[in-house]
Amino acid sequence: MENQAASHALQIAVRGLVKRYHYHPVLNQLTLDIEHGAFCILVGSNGAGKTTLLRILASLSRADEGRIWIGGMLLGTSPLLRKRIGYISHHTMFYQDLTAIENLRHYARLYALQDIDEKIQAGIQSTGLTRAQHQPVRTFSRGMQQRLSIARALLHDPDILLFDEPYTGLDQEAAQSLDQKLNALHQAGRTILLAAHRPQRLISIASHVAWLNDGKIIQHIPTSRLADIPDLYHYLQEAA
Amino acid sequence: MSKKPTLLLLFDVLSLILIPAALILILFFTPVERVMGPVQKVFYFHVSAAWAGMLGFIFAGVAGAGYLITRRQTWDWLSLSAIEVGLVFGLIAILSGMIWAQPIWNTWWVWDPRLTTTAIMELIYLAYFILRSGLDTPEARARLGAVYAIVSVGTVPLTFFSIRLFRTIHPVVITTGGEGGAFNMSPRMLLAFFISLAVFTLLLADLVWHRYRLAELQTQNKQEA
Amino acid sequence: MKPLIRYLNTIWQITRKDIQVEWRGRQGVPVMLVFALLVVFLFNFALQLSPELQAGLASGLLWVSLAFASTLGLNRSVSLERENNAMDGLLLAPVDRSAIFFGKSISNFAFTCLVAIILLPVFSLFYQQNMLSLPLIGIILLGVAAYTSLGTLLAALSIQTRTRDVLLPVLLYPLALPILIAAVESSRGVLSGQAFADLQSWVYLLVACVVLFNAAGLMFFETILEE
Amino acid sequence: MPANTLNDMILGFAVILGVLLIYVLTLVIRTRRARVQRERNQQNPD
Repeated sequence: MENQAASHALQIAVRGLVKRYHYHPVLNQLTLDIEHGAFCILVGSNGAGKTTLLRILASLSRADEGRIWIGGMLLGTSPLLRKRIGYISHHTMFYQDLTAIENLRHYARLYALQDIDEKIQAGIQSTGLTRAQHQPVRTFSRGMQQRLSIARALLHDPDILLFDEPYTGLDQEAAQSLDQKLNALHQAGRTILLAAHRPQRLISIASHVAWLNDGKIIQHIPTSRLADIPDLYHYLQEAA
Repeated sequence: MSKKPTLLLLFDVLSLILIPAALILILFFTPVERVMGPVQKVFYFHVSAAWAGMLGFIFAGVAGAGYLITRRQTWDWLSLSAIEVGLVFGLIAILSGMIWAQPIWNTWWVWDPRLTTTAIMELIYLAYFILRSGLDTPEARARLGAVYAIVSVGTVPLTFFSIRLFRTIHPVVITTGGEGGAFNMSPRMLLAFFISLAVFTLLLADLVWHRYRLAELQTQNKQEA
Repeated sequence: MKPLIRYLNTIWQITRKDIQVEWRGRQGVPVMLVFALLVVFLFNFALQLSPELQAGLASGLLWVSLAFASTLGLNRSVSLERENNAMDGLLLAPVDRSAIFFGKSISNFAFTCLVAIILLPVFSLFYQQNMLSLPLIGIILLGVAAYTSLGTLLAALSIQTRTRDVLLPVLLYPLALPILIAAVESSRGVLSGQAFADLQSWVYLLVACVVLFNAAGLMFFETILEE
Repeated sequence: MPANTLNDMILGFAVILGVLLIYVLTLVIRTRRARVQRERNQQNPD
């Protein structure tokens, strides 16, 4: 029960998480605490389980063992919990035949939002897709689709953001704009967990780094203390 | 793999003794049916095999539910084993039914709805193995296999009801009337019938158990490899 | 918003999105329709149907062509959600996942019914009997509802395999047998002018199928979709 | 007078027992193969 008491103060609390593929644990007794308003970068090599962890937190995938509290509520108890989560993955989740506006409207309706049109316009403008908004997503480049995904994930103003490699496909300009957006979200008190293969550019704006290796979080420290952990420091240097 | 349990050994020995015993009982101590002649004696094993197959499929559905509730792979092994053995018994029921139909109805295959749906049941459970072979992880095989086993067993009553409604030339065995190939069973016939049922049920349990141990062994091999 | 209203709203949003995609791309219903007509023609020649036989076989042909055509729609419906992992977007919605099943099931139902509506006058023309009767339409609605709910469930299963959409017919047709028997028999009865009392068992069987397969979707859809 | 269907009866039981026997054989073979594999795994565990 002390677990539960502790978890109320945290935004994300993960205890003893296990997920197996082919009987082999990808996540092995993983434990992770993320405080309110933290901006945590999840680092680790390919296949370390970053995507699996984020998918389980977004309740897209089911854990074999362990418990997860989101904002003090046990994950899996209520579908309403998903309202608090914004999620971006490698896949854009868009319907190719629908326009950008129609796709966003569909997602806004699934979240049963109010003032849908204003929110969609705000999202479209902030990602610079105004000119293409009435074109089918099929005609979008990978980078444009990725920008639209970011707008989609933020549409319902979630307070927990789970971003899986959000820089994929973005050009320099769009990447910088994403940096600014992440910074603004962090300043506004949102909790961010972002998986990045090459996290270098984010270290200056993030508050924490969590290192996922062998199915466990082996280091989880504030970015200010990075220099104290030579292993992690070297790892980040090499990854860059 | 764990050592062979004594109970399983007992099942093996009992099956080996009881199958010949039931066969002797059927061949020499049951009366010859007065219209159909000796071929009617196939009926005891035919119905028993159909019964065992059905029991296996029902059990597979229950084990599937067990898997979805507990998520322990032992339930998946049970479900898989019961379906495989159930398929074998279903095949026996169909083949022996055809052999019985040949002299009585003068044709190997009749589109009798009950025969047809037994064949359909075989197809349903063959598809179970195709489904499993198309899935990549053992976890997905167990989870989707369990759902499919439960849904399949749920449709069985509907299939049977639809057959009842269809006019059937298949004999309705347990009746007192004598319409369309049905016959009345004497006490000795009944005794042989129920003993056959019991023997085949035991054989089902025995084979499922062996198949289960094979699944366990194969999984351990894969885990180590 | 009340939970039930939110649930129903989600179902409607998913159905509406499917209809919108179909309207934009028109990649489902026209293909289904042409395929259904092809099945009718092929069977007619393959079975060398004489005019007397044709009348009796009309209901069987109607259901076979509908069942085949519907399979195409079911595959298309699920592969649509696979592209770009759009299904994840639905799974993220803050509502019980069985709503996704009902949403997809209803759009599949609507598309197959649309095909049936166009097929009925064509059948009436080909087989010289009026098939636009209310009882027959009622039976079609029931039969298609049962078939597409089972089909949606199994399509979600088969799409996760390596063989993908090839597997769906193998899973669906044997399990759909009671639906097809009941639908064909009751349609035949209606077309030959039998009283409802003679057909009610078949109709009740169809109702039972609708209830059972929707209950299965309600119970298992989330389990099927989770990884 | 019962029909003379003795041969059909013999065929029937032969098929029933034959299918059972074949299945049992496949079980035995598969189990034996798995055991050999297991022993091989245990001899060089890597």
